[in-house]
Amino acid sequence: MYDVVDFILNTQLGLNSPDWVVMLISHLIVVAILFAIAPVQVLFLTYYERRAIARMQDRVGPNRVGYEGLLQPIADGVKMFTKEDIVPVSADQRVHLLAPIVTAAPVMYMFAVLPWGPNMIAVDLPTGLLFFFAISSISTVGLLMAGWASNNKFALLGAMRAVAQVVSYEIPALLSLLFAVMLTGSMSLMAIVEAQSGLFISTTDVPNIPDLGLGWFVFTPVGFLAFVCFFIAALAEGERTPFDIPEADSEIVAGYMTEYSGMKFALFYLAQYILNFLLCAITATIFFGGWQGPGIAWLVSQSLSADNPAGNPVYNVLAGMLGTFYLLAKTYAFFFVMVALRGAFPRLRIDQLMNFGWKFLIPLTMINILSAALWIAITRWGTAQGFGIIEFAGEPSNLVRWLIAFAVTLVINVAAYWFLARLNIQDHVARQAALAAGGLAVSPPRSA
Amino acid sequence: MSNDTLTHSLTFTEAPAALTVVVDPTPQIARGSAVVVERRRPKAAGWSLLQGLGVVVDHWRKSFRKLDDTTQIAGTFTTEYPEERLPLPEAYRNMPILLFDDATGHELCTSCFQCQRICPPQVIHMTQAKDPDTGKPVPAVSEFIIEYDACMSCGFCAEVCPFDAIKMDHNFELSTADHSSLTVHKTDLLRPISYYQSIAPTFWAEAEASAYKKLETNKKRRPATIGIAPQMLAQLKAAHELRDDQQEATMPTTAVASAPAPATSSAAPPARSAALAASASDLPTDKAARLAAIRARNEAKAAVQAAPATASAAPAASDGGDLPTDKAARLAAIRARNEAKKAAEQAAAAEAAPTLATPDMPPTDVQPAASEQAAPPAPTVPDASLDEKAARLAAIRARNEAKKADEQTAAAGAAPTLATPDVPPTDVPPATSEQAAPPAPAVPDAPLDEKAARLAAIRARNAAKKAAQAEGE
Amino acid sequence: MITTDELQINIGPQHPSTHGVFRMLITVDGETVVNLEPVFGYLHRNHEQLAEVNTYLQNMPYTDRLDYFNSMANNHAYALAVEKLAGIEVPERAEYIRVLMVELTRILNHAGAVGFMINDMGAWQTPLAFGIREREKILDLFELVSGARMMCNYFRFGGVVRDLPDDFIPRLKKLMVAMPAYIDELERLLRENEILLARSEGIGILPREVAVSYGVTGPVLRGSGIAYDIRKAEPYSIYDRFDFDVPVGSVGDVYDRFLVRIEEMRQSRRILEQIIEQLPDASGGHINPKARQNVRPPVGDAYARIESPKGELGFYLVSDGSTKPYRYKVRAPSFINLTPLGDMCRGYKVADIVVILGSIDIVMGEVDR
Amino acid sequence: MASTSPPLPNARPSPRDLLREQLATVLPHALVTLPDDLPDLIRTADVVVHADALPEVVQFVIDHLGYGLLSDLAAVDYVEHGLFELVYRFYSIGGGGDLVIKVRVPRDQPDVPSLMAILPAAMLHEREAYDLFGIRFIGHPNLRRIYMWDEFEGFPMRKDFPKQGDNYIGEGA
Repeated sequence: MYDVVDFILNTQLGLNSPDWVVMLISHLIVVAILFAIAPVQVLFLTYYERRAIARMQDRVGPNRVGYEGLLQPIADGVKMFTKEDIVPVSADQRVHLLAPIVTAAPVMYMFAVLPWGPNMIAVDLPTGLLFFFAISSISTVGLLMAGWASNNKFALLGAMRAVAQVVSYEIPALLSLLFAVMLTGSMSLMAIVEAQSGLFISTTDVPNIPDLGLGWFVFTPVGFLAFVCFFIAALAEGERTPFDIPEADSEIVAGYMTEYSGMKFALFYLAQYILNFLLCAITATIFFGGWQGPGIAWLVSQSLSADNPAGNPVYNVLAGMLGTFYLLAKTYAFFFVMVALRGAFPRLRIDQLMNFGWKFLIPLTMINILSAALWIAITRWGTAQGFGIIEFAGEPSNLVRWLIAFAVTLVINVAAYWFLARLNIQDHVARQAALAAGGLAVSPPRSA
Repeated sequence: MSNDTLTHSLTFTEAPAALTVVVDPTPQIARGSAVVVERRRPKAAGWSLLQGLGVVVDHWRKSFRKLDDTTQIAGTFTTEYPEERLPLPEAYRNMPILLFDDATGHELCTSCFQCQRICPPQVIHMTQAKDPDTGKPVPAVSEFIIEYDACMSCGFCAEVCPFDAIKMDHNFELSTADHSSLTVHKTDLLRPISYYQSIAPTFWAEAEASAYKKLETNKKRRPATIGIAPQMLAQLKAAHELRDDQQEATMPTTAVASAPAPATSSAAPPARSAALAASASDLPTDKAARLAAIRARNEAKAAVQAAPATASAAPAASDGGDLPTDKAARLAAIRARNEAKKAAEQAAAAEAAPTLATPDMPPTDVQPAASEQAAPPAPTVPDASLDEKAARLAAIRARNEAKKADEQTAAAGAAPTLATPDVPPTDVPPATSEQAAPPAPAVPDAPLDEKAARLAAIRARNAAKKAAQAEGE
Repeated sequence: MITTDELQINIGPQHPSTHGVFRMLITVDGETVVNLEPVFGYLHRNHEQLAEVNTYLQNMPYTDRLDYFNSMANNHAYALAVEKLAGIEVPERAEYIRVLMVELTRILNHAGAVGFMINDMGAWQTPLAFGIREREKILDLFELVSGARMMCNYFRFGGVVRDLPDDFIPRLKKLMVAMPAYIDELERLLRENEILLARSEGIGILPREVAVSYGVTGPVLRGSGIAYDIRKAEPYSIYDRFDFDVPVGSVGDVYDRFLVRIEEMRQSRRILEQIIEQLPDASGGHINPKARQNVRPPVGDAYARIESPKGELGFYLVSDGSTKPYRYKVRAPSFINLTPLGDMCRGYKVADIVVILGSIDIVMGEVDR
Repeated sequence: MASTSPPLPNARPSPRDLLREQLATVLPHALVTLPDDLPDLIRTADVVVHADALPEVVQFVIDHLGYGLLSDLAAVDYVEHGLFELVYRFYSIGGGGDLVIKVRVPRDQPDVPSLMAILPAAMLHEREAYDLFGIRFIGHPNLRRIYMWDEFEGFPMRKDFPKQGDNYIGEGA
């Protein structure tokens, strides 16, 4: 955006504005755009989810308001906003009011570090990844406030569950993302996306392959395992089935949202869907190349930038549009998976969730970090670091190193998955065996 | 025996010895066996989850086609109700209705009280007709009431009826905001046999012979006393006159002339007619509407002539005669509303109170308000058989307008009388000049009190005339 | 050491997963249930008292409203009781039609019960939606024969209201094609599902001896490993003419009850196949006995029971020789199956109790009567 | 896993006769001998036992006859004859017909020992009979109202309970 604003102000209009003016204007534009699209995204997501899940259940879904029900979320929104705001008498009034705000505001900040397209990012923080998760955990405070302030047992139970769950699952989420930081050497999300150019093989690993924007991390064993772990953790963070335990309607009604209505409830809802959207987007960004895709590299090379002053700003816009399209397409694809999960599975119990997180996911991500280190060692390190053994057959190409790394990490990761899954299931099976042996066995029908 | 009995739970150590003594613990399973269900585990961790995901995604994929074939289990099966409807089977039962013969209008019911006796929630009430000459009960029913709101649709009444006079209707769209309208009287229960034949052809074919035979026997036995469906009365009479006077030009004029005037004739049927008995009742309703319109227009004219101060004359639905009934009704209602609005506007200055009549009332229930100036009597609207809702809506709106007018005229001490839909007010106070008249209370069970309503209507009309005359002077 | 306190929570009477207006007063320590006490009566309407002022036939539509999922089964049990009391014979064809209807009822009940249970586990309605879809097809058939989808009021003393319409059997045959596909798909979706296994295996165990001493019946008893099916144990109507198996569980947990219900759907389908085969040969007779509107049974009492989809449904009638029952008692399976609820839930998590309740499969119309 | 069994010949004597026969030898004091001139309505062919002896009889029925499934407990109010009848219905999980044990208690003092110690299945049955008929089950740990609310007065299924009016909203009964 900076480039475009700079081009319009200084080059076209010849205003010779100072740098900070350009920066300010471009940031304001971006912020305005982001704050405009976030709620619209939520509206569309709710519609999208309801239609998709209805189809999975052989139903039609909302199709009455507007063309094919597209205006349904608007109608829902109007309903929400015009509802009476009910605050229980016994509630802590101020905390009750603050809770939805504390929950909803941080998720909006998270947009700041999300790269939408080449050079399209509000703030390209060097610690973007850390910022993203640091900010998202502030929401948790809001949930606890809501549960506590409501003075309702269900709300309190829900809030406790939510906090326990979100805090626990931040660990595997971050651990699974560490590999990307290790591979790219940067926490900037833009850098991570840019590292995923290439064709099934990242150009950072093998520089000389054609750049089709498909060098996604998910195509490596390390990246794939990290993707699976991260997506599961993201489901738990975003309170999606099968981890929608804090708001398990069949058990604790609506969890921490039980005593909320109207606008405040809508804020929780909004926060949750924005969070889900962002989690899907971040999954796409880190594992599926974000805005990377075929055609981006060419458009970027044609566009105007500091390196290429002869470029055409039209290509900047085109690259941005295509990048945004890719990102949104990937995001919605992930959201579809979330919806399908919601359609297919029951939810886990809170203790099972904790078991799963601490006993399965965290060890798995730890092993994955080991794999990531091996990956880096094999693809990049030479004789000086003691990895000359790879080059026993003369000078191996980068591709061969890549293939060796692929095979090694694949073996490690599959073995780790198999081992941990077995360990966890064994516990369950042992109990099962005890049940069967514990005097409860059926006496087969005795013949006369 | 202590509270321990409640908490012993799974540590129930002393299991009752029932399982071990004398009798074999497993039942004799003849022609089959006890199968222990197999508890399976997934082949690989996570595999079953993907399998489950596959099922829903498969359904999602297949749901883009619509399937009506019940052998399939995927694809959208939704019937989008108001537009699409499932065919109702013949046996479908909703609420009971009474049948009458299409040709002669004879009711099949002989008031044998079988249905009243069997009805589990006791919602059927009937009164046996009496011979007007001798006072003896005759096999016909003079009033038949079913409380639809408490009916449980069990269908016993239709099952036990020996004369096939009571049958179960297929119309399930009975929801209404007006609770009292769910106490349904004979007039609204009656449907022609042809209607029942159209919804349940084979059922009627089975019953037809015996039903007609019994009807004929009954007619033969007591020729004069079999009840005639009120819907048919006007038609029969019209047909009779047509036979008498073949030269008479058109049917409508004949009808208007000869149709029993609802307001004055004691034999008049209420203009309400059941929605589905359209085939038989269209004509009378139409006529009644036209008649009402003409009357209303006349009244309005009189009022206008008498009171030029109220500039707005009420051109009643005079041209409604050419339109279908429902349209006319709606038109009339809309006009009434407009009139009311205008009146309301003028009321502030002229202190005139508008009066309104509403769709479901007998057409002549015009109640001019007592005030110094005569307000234009609004056209009355007969029951629109097809578009009742629209008409009612308009009426409600009209009423609201009138209320507004009421508020504006309250200072002047003019009290308009308001009628609610469906309920003809039974008690319209005589108009008194320069004195506030109390608003007429709407009586919920007014339909029972038709006479009073009519009386009130007549009185109201007289009052209006008087007021008009006073204004003229 | 942090001191903790127990928390008392009312689940219900307005709660998404209490299957109606049912209340469970639970005491929890953290998430673990320490005590549970069921509280009934929110839907009580003194059904039995009402029945004493109605004639025998007038009670028939009221039995529809007991377990409103299985009106046909309720009708059957009541008709059997009155027939036993008054000594009324039922023509063979009518018997076949009755069994046909009750087995269809069983399928639709289990389709719903499984769906609701998975819903309580937190699935977002998909298994339930699939179940409802099949249920709708069966309800269409009920509407075809009886005129109503749920409140069928189809059985009469000594027969049924009317014979099957011509297009009933063809439509039933179509349904028979869809049914195994539905059950297979449900199994593919859920049977090995690890989340379902985690949530249901070892949850709410009811050991077989305890199950008997608590008097539970139906799929709950069979899930505990006792092959007690009234259709086999004391065959009524014409159940002795059909080949079918009795599925039993081996552990007695929620998972076993789930599996038993799925298998029972298969077995019901087997019975339906045999009915379709044998129905044309059944001797007709007067299957619609219009004359028996006023049954006047001799003085005495009678108890008749059937294997309703939820368990043993029995009607105990005492006649004083008039047209109205002197005493009318419903032995409601949903109600009695709730007896061990408190013990089954003790020690499990809050999330489990709704699943255990779902696995018992109650309908409040029957529990509270 | 499945095993089949051939159908059994159903040659057992009727449970009712078996019970009467055995009770006569084992617990002769438990059996009630009914007079022959009872009115039709309360004449019964089933085994009637003394209320006090009920737990013993039930224990005997469970242990020695194998009827361990308490299926039903119906209370009947014979208001004209001044007694409540409790109909305990047992089944055997081995199949076959029912075994009925009847207990008759006077209406003015309807006390029956609870079966809770022997059969927890009686829990809800007894609460129901208490709620609707006011029969007191001595020894039931939790004998409270089950359908009616706790403050309710009277027992609605008794024949002499007023069928119209409502004490609670001021319509005199």
